[in-house]
Amino acid sequence: MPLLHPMKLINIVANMTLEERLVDIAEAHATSGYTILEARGAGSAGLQTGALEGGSNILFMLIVTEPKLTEVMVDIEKLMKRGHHLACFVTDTQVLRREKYAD
Amino acid sequence: MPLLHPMKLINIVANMTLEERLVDIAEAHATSGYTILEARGAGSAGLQTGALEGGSNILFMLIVTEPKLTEVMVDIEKLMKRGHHLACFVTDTQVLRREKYAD
Amino acid sequence: MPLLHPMKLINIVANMTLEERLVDIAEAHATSGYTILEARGAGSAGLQTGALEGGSNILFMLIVTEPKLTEVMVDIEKLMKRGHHLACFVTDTQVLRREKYAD
Amino acid sequence: MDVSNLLIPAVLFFALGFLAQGVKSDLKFPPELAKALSIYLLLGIGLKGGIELSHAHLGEAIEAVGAALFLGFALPILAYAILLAGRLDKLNASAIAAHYGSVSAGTFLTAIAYLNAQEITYETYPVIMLAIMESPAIIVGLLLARFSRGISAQSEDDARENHMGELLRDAFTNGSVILLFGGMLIGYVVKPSSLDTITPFFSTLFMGALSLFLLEMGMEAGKRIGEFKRVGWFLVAFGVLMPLIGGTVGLLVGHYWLGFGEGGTMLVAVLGASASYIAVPPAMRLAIPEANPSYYLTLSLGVTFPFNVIVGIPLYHYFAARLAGV
Amino acid sequence: MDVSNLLIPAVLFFALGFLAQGVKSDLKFPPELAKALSIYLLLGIGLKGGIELSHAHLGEAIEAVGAALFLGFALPILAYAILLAGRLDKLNASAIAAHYGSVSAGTFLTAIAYLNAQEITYETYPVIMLAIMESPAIIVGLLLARFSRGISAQSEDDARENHMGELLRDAFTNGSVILLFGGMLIGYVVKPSSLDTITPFFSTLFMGALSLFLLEMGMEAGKRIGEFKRVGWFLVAFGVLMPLIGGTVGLLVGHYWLGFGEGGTMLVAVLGASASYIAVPPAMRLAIPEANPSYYLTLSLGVTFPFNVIVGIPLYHYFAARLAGV
Amino acid sequence: MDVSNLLIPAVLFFALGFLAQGVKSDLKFPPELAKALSIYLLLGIGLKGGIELSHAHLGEAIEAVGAALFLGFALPILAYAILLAGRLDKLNASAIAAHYGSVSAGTFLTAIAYLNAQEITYETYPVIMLAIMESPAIIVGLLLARFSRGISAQSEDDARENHMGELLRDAFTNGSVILLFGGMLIGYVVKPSSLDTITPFFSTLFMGALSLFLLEMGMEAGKRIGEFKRVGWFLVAFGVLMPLIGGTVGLLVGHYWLGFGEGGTMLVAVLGASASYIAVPPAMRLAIPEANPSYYLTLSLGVTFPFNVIVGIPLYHYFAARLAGV
Ligand SMILES: Nc1ncnc2c1ncn2[C@@H]1O[C@H](COP(=O)(O)O)[C@@H](O)[C@H]1O
Ligand SMILES: Nc1ncnc2c1ncn2[C@@H]1O[C@H](COP(=O)(O)O)[C@@H](O)[C@H]1O
Ligand SMILES: Nc1ncnc2c1ncn2[C@@H]1O[C@H](COP(=O)(O)O)[C@@H](O)[C@H]1O
Ligand code: NA
Ligand code: NA
Ligand code: NA
Repeated sequence: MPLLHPMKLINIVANMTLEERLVDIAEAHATSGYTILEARGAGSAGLQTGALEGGSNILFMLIVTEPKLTEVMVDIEKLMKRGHHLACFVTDTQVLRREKYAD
Repeated sequence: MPLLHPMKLINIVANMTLEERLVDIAEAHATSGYTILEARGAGSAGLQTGALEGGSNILFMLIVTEPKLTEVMVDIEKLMKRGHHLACFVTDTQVLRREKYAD
Repeated sequence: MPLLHPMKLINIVANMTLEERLVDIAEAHATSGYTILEARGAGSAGLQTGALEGGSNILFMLIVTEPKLTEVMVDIEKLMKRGHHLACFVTDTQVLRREKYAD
Repeated sequence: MDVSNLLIPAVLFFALGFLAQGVKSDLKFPPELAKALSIYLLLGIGLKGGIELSHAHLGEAIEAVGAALFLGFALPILAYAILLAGRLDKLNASAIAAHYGSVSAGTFLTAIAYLNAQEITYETYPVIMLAIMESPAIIVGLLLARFSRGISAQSEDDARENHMGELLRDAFTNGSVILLFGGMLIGYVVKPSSLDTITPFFSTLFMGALSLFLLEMGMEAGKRIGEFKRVGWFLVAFGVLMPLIGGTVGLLVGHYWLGFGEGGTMLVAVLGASASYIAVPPAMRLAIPEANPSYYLTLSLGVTFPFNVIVGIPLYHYFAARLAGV
Repeated sequence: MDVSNLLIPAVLFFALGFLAQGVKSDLKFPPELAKALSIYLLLGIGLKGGIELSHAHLGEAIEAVGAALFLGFALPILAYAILLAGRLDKLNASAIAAHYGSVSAGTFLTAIAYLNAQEITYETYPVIMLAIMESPAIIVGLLLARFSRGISAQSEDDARENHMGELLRDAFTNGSVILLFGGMLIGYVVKPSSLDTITPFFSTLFMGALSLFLLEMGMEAGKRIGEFKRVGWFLVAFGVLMPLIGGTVGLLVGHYWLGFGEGGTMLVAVLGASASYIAVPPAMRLAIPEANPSYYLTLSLGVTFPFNVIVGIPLYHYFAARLAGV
Repeated sequence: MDVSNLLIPAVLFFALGFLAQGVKSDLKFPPELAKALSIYLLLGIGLKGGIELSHAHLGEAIEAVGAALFLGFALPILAYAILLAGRLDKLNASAIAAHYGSVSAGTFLTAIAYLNAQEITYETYPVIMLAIMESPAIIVGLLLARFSRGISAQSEDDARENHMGELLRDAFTNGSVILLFGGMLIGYVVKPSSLDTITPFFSTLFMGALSLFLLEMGMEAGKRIGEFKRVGWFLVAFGVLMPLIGGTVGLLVGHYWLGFGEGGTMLVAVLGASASYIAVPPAMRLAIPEANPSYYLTLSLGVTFPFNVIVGIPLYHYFAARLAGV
């Protein structure tokens, strides 16, 4: 089997207005890329039906190495401290082609 | 690094008509929220191209504590027993801000 | 609690033109199904804003048993060797109803 | 039966989508576009129906509603009997039967385009019948399934799913029903000068939007061919046989009961012959979860829909014309 | 106040969506359809405004812009004071206030449809005022929040979020502002014969597309009723009170300051009374993240919007007519 | 070259989108809306082409098709040679070359809007040429890549990817080709009275829908500026140079070979100058996966498209007019 390498998958569910900030964070830490999906839902910020920009979520996914995880978490934590409503959860994952993902 | 806390991420892929039932389950167990993404696919219920309501999936995501996982699984199992076609898979995850997620 | 069974969740983020190839791989290995979500993002292949087919991603999800994981990884690795740009990451997961997922 | 009559945009767009799938084109439609178009089309039919209703003769309208109810209740029972005779299990039979008692707006509108192209006039009551026929078949499907499951199955867990009131409510608050009847009501109560402001959107564009929708449905139909083996040849044969039966019943109802002419009779035949793929599948997902959606979607979308568009419409027209003595 | 005046497509489609939600219909709209429609509608209003502007009398236009700025700055301050008086925390008060200083294009367009249906003429300046009023309220919201947070809170981390230049830029490059002003500029500079090529799309279809949008917004409004308990009854009451206050201010401005007739005065009242649910919520998400979006979305979309469409519009019209002595 | 000629909706909407991106507006388009619009526009062009074809003079049409094939085969080879001279690797060169041999429907339609605004007539054959030119360039790209890889690379794994029949099939069943040719066929075979039913949708709305599409494409172009550094300045320069070369070839072909007037010659220049960003990128994704999509998308969408819309179109028009002796 092709080798799989352990990495961290960061998932953030937030209002779509936060997209640029999240992309900035990814770029600031020179990750190899990022993935965005349109989402809906509900949480402490209320119903997010997806029909209006103010009520639409995205799921932002970022695969990073363990050391980068720490850096990114610090930035996400800052966003939350400022009051932004978001759910952030991190999962262990294994990638094909370790070299694709910046150290 | 900001602390990460272990939680369970429940993923359910089902026809979009099941959305209200899944939201009801989330609310019945007083989870802090839920996330929904539009999906397509194929499975035992055939091709789900997403073009028609009868052939469109959603991916329903629910972050819960370990004790709540059990309760929710019982309800999902009931849906499946009634015959509903769905894929349910649970992943270990770690969240930022434990207090956001109801016990 | 209803029993949960360990499985592997394969995630592939790739340009939407690769969809048919990925579905072929899933069918070639007789998986019980597959799930597709529309995605955007950025990576070594540049910006994927989702507005044009040449710049749109999908997230392809495949739940398989451990032995099938190996087979599928070989096929994905082939795609990558041919030059296709994609991110592939595998996560441990646990499913409800083991029997739904082909061996 | 002049094949050149099929050279109308609606049919050709459908065929284009079907062929694109056949040659494995990478043509893709955004999934949400089909949903947006079906919302638009249902509202548009509803509005048209409401406007017609406001000009309609009450007695004739009631007659047409009666005939629609008859078709909506009788056809699924007929379909159910045939399916059981073919040894299909009762729950799948119930779910499939419901689809054939209901109607396909796409097929109906293609038939209208077909008549328009040949400048054949038609009664307007079938539009109203179309709206009426959404619900009864769903109810029959529910009743058949309830009957199939037997009383023993009514465990406590099933409370919500099987509570009859709940199920009836679902049949009448179905999204498609809301759009059709809501549109109808608006078309009925709003005075013409006010309606004129939305006519360019809902009426002038209608046939073009329908073409785009049919292109997409052609692709959807094409994709289901791969599922034929899975559903089995008995069911595929049923998907061709049942529209012929439903169409025949429709022809008889249109001509003898309702006294319609060539165009109207043909439209009633199409109502009888067509099977739902928008309104009924989600309803059956909830009401008869035990049934396999692959069966009913493949049949209504992959077999009966293309059959009606290519073969059925000219066929029903041929017989409607003979009945009408044209 | 003749209720039958409300039997226009815009209002009825809104009511249909609201009712569909009320009867728990499974009717669903693709989320992207609402977004596409709002882009279309904002561009369409902008273009219309630009065309009006190119025919406008400069002095009157400047007067109208002045009144719009006044409303956009004064109303949020008024709203803020009321909310503080009701003991709401300052940051939530700032965010909510911004919504009420801005406007709801959906409500405004419904008012236009209402006037058209009754063949009441109106001044065209309110369209320009609508575009102007997007930004000031956002700025006031920012200033109120900045003031509420106090200087102590200005930690280094907050640099970007609180840099005033950045925030002002956001207020003027807001997506809705770009669409409205961009459309306005295009409508203003393009010569009529060139504009004619896009008129069928942006103008002829406009009222129909609005109806579809309002159907969806009716559903959105209906979904927010479930959040009333969460936001509390004081805020729900504010959502009814504030449009009455804003409407009154608008009536006075329209009649006494701008000297508009029955139609124009009513439209200015609607500008004052309505609360934004397209442009301002995303702006507040970024500028006042501490505020709870559930509060402002529920109020503007779930309370004030339906109130204005059903009760407010005929009410403001009634008073505008009295003021105009009609 | 009168700049005021650029004050047409198509160009201004494009510029608006581009500027919105420049000022970092948070304006967002639902991704599916762009895809829906491009499906609509391709079908609309196809239908228009088919109607033109049904009125066309056979000899002239064949001549135009011949010229289109020439451009489609010759331009990518030229582009490939230039890119290799600039030391780009062969596979990226092949993929980029294919884009420049094909055409951009958005640019072509903007050119049509430009001519309409100035009431300049034009031959209708370029519409047919547009449809023809989708496939040859893809085929040339495939052949160049195959040649670049050399025979050694043909491992077993590559069987499917490199099977020539498969690749040719892909070139002709490409989604855009299906929409253009399908539309063309329908426009050709359907009789005018039947086509009239879909004209309001596909033709009356066309220029408005194009404007919306261009607004979105302006934003897309603006987003790619950030990628300039990544693709390198040689390629960016190529993105400006190649349209000038292609435009010159197009001018010569239009004037001397096809004998077109001012309008037609300019349109052939635009066919030569423009680079595909709808049809060819997905084709190259599959056929030349080794190439970097960031290169070809940035060039065609971020450099050549804005260059053609703002500078190229008036430039080609200027020379077309001189050639035509206007
Ligand atoms: N327990 C949860 N499970 C899944 N998604 C959640 C959960 N809590 C919040 N979310 C998502 O995160 C978004 C932001 O959450 P909140 O900050 O609580 O408003 C919500 O709109 C949901 O989509
Ligand atoms: N092995 C699998 N991997 C990923 N998704 C699956 C798998 N099996 C089923 N699904 C998804 O779950 C949905 C419901 O599955 P089913 O109940 O088998 O029809 C399908 O439409 C797929 O989207
Ligand atoms: N580090 C990452 N985290 C999340 N998604 C990624 C990452 N790298 C790449 N991707 C996604 O995978 C797609 C293909 O990646 P690439 O092959 O690098 O172009 C990108 O468009 C992204 O959506
Ligand atoms: Na039927
Ligand atoms: Na206001
Ligand atoms: Na070209």
